[in-house]
Amino acid sequence: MGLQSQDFARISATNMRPPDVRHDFEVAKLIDVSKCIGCKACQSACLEWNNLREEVGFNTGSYDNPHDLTPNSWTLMRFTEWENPQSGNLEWLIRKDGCMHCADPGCLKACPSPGAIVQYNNGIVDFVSENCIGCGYCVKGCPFNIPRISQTDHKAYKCTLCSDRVSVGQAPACAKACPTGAITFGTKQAQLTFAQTRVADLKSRGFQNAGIYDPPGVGGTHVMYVLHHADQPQLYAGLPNNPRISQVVELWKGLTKYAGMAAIGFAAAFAFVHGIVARRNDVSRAEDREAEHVIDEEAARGRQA
Amino acid sequence: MLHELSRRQFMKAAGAGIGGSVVAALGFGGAEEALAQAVRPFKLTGTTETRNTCPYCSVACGVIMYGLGDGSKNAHPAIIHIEGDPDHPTNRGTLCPKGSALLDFVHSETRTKVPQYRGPGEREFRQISWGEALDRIARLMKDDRDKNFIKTNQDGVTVNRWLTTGFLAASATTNETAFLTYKVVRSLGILAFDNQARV
Amino acid sequence: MVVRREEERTTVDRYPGRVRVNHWVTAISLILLALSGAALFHPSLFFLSGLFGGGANTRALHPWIGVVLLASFAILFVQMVRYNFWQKVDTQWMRHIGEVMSGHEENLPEIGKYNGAQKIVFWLMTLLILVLFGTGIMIWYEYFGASFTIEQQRFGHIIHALAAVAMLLVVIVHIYAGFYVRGTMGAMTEGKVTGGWAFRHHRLWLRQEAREGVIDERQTPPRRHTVGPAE
Amino acid sequence: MTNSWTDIKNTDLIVVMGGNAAEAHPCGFKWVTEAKAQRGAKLIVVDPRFTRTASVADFYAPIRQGTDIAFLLGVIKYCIDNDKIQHDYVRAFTNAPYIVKEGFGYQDGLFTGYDEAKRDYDRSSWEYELGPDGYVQIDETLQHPRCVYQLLKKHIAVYTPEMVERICGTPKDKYLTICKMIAETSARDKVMTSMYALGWTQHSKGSQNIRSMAMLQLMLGNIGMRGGGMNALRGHSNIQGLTDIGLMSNLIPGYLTLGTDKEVDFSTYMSTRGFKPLRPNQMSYWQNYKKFMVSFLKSMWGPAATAENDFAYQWLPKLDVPGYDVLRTFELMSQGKVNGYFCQGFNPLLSFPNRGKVTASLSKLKFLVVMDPLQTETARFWKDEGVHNDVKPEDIKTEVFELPTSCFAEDEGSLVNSGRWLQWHWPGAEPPGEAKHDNWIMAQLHMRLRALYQKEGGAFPDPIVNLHWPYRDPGEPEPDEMAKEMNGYVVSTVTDPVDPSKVILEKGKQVDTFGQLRDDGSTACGCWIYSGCWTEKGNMMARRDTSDPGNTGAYSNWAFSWPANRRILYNRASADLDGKAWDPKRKLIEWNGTAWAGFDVPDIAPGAKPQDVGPFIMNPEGTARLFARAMMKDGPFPAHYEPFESPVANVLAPKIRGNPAARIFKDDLAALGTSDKFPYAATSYRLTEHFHFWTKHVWVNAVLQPEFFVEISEQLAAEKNIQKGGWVKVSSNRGSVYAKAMVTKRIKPLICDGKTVHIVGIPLHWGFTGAARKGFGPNSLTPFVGDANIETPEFKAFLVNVEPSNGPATS
Repeated sequence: MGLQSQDFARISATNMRPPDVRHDFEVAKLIDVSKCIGCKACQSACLEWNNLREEVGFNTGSYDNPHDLTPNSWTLMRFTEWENPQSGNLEWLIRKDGCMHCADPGCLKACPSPGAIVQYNNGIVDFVSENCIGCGYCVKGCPFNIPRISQTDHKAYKCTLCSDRVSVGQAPACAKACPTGAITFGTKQAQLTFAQTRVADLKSRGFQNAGIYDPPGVGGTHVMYVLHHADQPQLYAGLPNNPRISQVVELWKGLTKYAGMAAIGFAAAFAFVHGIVARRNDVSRAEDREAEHVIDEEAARGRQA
Repeated sequence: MLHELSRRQFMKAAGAGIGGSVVAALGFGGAEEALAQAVRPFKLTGTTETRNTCPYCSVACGVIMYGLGDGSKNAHPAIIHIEGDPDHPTNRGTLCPKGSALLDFVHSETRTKVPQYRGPGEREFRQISWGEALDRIARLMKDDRDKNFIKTNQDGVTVNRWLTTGFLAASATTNETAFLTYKVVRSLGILAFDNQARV
Repeated sequence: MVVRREEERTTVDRYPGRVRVNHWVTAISLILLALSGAALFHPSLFFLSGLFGGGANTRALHPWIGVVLLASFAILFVQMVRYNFWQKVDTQWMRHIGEVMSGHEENLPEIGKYNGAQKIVFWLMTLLILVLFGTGIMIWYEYFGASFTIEQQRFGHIIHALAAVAMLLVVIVHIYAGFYVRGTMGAMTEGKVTGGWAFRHHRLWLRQEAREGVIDERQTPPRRHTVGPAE
Repeated sequence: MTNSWTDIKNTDLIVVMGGNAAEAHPCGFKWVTEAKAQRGAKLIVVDPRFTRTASVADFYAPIRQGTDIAFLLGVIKYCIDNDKIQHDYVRAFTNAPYIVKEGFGYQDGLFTGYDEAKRDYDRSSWEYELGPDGYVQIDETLQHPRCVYQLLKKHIAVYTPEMVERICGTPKDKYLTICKMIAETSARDKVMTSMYALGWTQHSKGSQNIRSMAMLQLMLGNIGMRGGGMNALRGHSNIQGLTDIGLMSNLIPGYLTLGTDKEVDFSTYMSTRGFKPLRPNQMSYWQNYKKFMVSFLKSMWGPAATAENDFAYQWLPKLDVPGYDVLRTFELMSQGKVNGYFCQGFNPLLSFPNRGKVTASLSKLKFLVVMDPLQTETARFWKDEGVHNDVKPEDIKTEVFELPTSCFAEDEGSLVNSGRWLQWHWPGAEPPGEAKHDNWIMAQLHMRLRALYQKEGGAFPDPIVNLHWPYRDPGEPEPDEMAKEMNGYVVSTVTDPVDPSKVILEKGKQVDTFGQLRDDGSTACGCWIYSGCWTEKGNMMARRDTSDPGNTGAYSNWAFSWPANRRILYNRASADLDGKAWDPKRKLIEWNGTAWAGFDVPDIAPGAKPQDVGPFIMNPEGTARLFARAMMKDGPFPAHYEPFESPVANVLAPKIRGNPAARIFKDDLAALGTSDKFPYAATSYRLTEHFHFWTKHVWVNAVLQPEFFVEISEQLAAEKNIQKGGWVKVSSNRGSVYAKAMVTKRIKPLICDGKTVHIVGIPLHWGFTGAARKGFGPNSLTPFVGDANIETPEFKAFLVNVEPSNGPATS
């Protein structure tokens, strides 16, 4: 895989762990939902930077346009109108949805194609279209329902955290565009520190349960949220409370894989050995002769009938 | 002046160069490497930067337009990307959903590209030359002005107004265009003169 | 007229051409499915996708081969099911399976066209193919990705994987039996077995076939001696 | 804006009312989120809808559209009643102590001097009482019953919290919370900023909406302060510039005004523009009016403008009516009195009220010329687009020209943002196809007309053939040439009267500031307030220095800000009577004993002593006006009037419909609807995904908000059995539209005067050209009536009915 293999922390469907020797800064995007005005500049900037376009859709009585993530729309504002039972106030919770760039990526775990999904040392989880076979396993692996398979080229697509911009030292397009600074980009460490100040500000404004969303179930993420109601993430258009890779997927990609291989190997080996050591199960001359008698006898019976 | 080289732009140009070399160092440069495909090559390296102002609202965010070509004679400039200007004190590089999509405005399929004319009762436009269009318009204007120009009112006061033709100016044009428009329109005595500030 | 007396030997017709064709279509599908499936199942076997022109093609072909398998096996099922109903004698026979594995069949009860083990293989394959096809549909993302919830698909995946392993085990048994019990392969290649083979492994079946009648194809003596219920 | 976008970061309290900053100006709104994050500022949003601005607000309260004056006067009353005003500021910097003439009064919703037939006031009684010295009589104690302060107290007494709730539908407790938060900023070290836009202007009393808040800001001492001020967010990128340069019926660049029929000659014209100070020592800056006017005339007609011909004053048209605003023009057009019309980057078919009337009027034109970079609906008003533009082309005899123009990316020049910054930009490509720059088109038209008049003669050719046209390429003047014209230049050398050898101004040089302009024709200046934008030092608008001494947010070396590169207007008012900053943390300029100095260009003569000279130098009073005198058509004080189409009667003056001084034409009055047939209170607005009718031509934005919809409450939806995302038909007395229904919790029915009022929200971005789905605009429904002072149409408050429908297909 050449020199750059040293820049990978993880590579899909490979037994050899990448050397992971280059110690890069872990980067992170912080989405401060309390600052977000749902203007969709991030969606716009994403489409423009990645030279992607979407079908012009319809209005279905909501502000979510397009209505879901697609192979072209890698990020999406999800709008939720919620009446806070405590304060009685209406809250318009607007969450920018997209790849969370998990430290322990379920998509990568599920992927059967070597090198189709990689994780760089800086934490970015990237799809390598050239190696993608379009099986859709990543969709099952992802705890956030993010990857989308193109019906045109049958490859999986999702936010790259603008790996092309980051590789030349620039912030992702959405983070740069965000008018209110709800999306910021930096090293994960710095972002966490900054997020604390935001949480403090929110608490001072009466959001007692304000907090950071950096779910440990997936080893933390490289896209984090600041939420006014960190105790109820599901309020924000169903953000998982405690996301983790599905047990079923773990089992499928874990035990099953090895046990299955073992069973088959054992069976084959047994047959081989048996074939060598066991007494031949063959027809003897005697049995050939007895067969003739049986045939005559039965044929005769047949005639009398 | 097509574009001016500002401090940041210089840095930026250099930055792109460094960026490029960084990519190579990381090994994302070699196309022969399967995984090199993982990272898309930075698409702005070597483009020409031009500073402009977002034409939409009056926050007037600074934008940088990235143009095809290096300005050499045979390279026809074309805008391939537009992004916020980090130097601009107001937007500091950010852009709203409209500003972020300015590229599609510049290249909109429904931009006007040729002069068109529609005659009385006709169902469709047809293309005409600039010469025809302007001659015809000037003629229509003069005939109407000569016919309906009011030099003095009933009391014999000089009023020099032309009320039968009106002009709506665009509050998205530059001050310079606005002033030129003002001179031309007022010199004709037009009073039905307005712009979006009214609505 | 299925028992033939030939110059050198006596043979019994076991499988007509149409059955053999079906069997081999099924067999080849199974092998291709095993290879392509394995490529997607374990990274170490991903190289097998090379046989199908790369990962993407493997992903695209595998389910279609599955469809072929289902079709051909369905016909095979119709052709064979009537010989595969379980009988008491099969149970007795199964008790002596150890002797079979060690090459002794002297003390086995006389059995018909199929023995217990063969019937078990038949029914297992039927069941597993149905399971594999069902779960296969659930995880056939290109066409059915939208028809099942992600959670359902996750279960589809694991069940498909487990069923596939089971299937491979059955297939290994089946193929090995074919090799180990000498003279068996002929049944699926030329379609006939020797009288001795029939006598040793499926005596009851041999009796039935013989009762149907015997064709004497020997050239000498020249007089034609035909036998049969006609007379 | 009195301040600037970047200055908003200095505030303690942001009140967004009559606007929706987050959606309409997201990048400017950044400075609100900065103020919140950096200094714990609070954000209040008052709006009929829970907008995206409200989604990040600390406090939101609903209000019925068109009742802002009642709300704001109520807040002023609260501040006075609770002694929460900045007393020193009010006493010294406003006209609160000024005594008003005997005979001024207000009763039953009318001020003295109303003429019902004319729908207009005789405003002579709305004036100060002048003393023998010719100056206004004042009472520093504010006790005189006829002083402005007492008159104001009396005028607003009726706006109690209960009355406000009754009129506005704003729950009393929420309202009082807001009053309390606002009142806090009366402290010297607390400021509030007001961010407003078309939510206040697009009413039949728009100007008074804004005055109400301005008065409140003055009472709180927040004008002239960092982080304070009245901040009009404004619409288009250069709407400020086009207003500055006077592309309006009655204007001359720099807010000079055209003469009227009464002003028969230049001296008469100037006599009404004397602007003699009304208090001792005041600057009354308009005393320089003649210098600006003469210099403007010189820039128009150059050598042809001479002292002998009054600098060609007569070549300018004179007004027989207050102005030929668009409503009047389309009224005349509908009567067949207009033959030719130009739309330069303007789409009236969707922008002007009562689309039916607009279509009918355009159909009466002989010719229509549209100059636009995009294919507008207006250029196709004659095209049969089925339900989306239901016309018969064969019946429309108008000749239509569509001239392709360049867009921003291909243009060079300057734009003025709402903070009055003139910013230069450069072109990055050539216009597509045969498209041309507007400059080329306007020059080509002028050259052709000039040639025709020279050849054929005709009606009064002088102003055309003599138009000053000193451009390098007369066929296509370059932006820098016009920029230099607007800045002003010296026509003939000016020497020191005492020592003629000393040259003060050298012929041909650019002036540095409007201070150098002369009224004798020795200087020319296209737009005096822009003086300093392109001096001998070069193009000041192209400056890109990002330094910001004192971190004030002024960025004084970035581009150029009119006037005189001043970043905060009235900044003298940021210091107390002795010239010391009210709030040391917010020092802007201070009196150092001999001169004013600080972070910004002083908005006062550098040597003007703080005790003597008032901070509001453009007013002859030297102070700000709580009492507007005769300068507002509809009253020296704001007063609550219902919209012309309102679900409830005016509880203060039930007989009065709308703003009594607003002009409305006969047919349009007849076309108004009533709440029995059209029970719901509708309002129109922009969405953040779109910009007017431009971005529907932009693929990405069409994706982000693809289709026309209206917003209604869950209650109304239930009442009318309307499904989320289903089709509805919305109709007013003037027309109807089909839209998808956005059923939302963000709009709630209000209780006004005991009656349930349902709000219907109608965004305005759809038409029948472009990438987005075909749709309609609110202007198919809106009434043809404008503000009493500036004729801005009442787009924000009108009546509609809403019914479930099967959509346009079935119509």
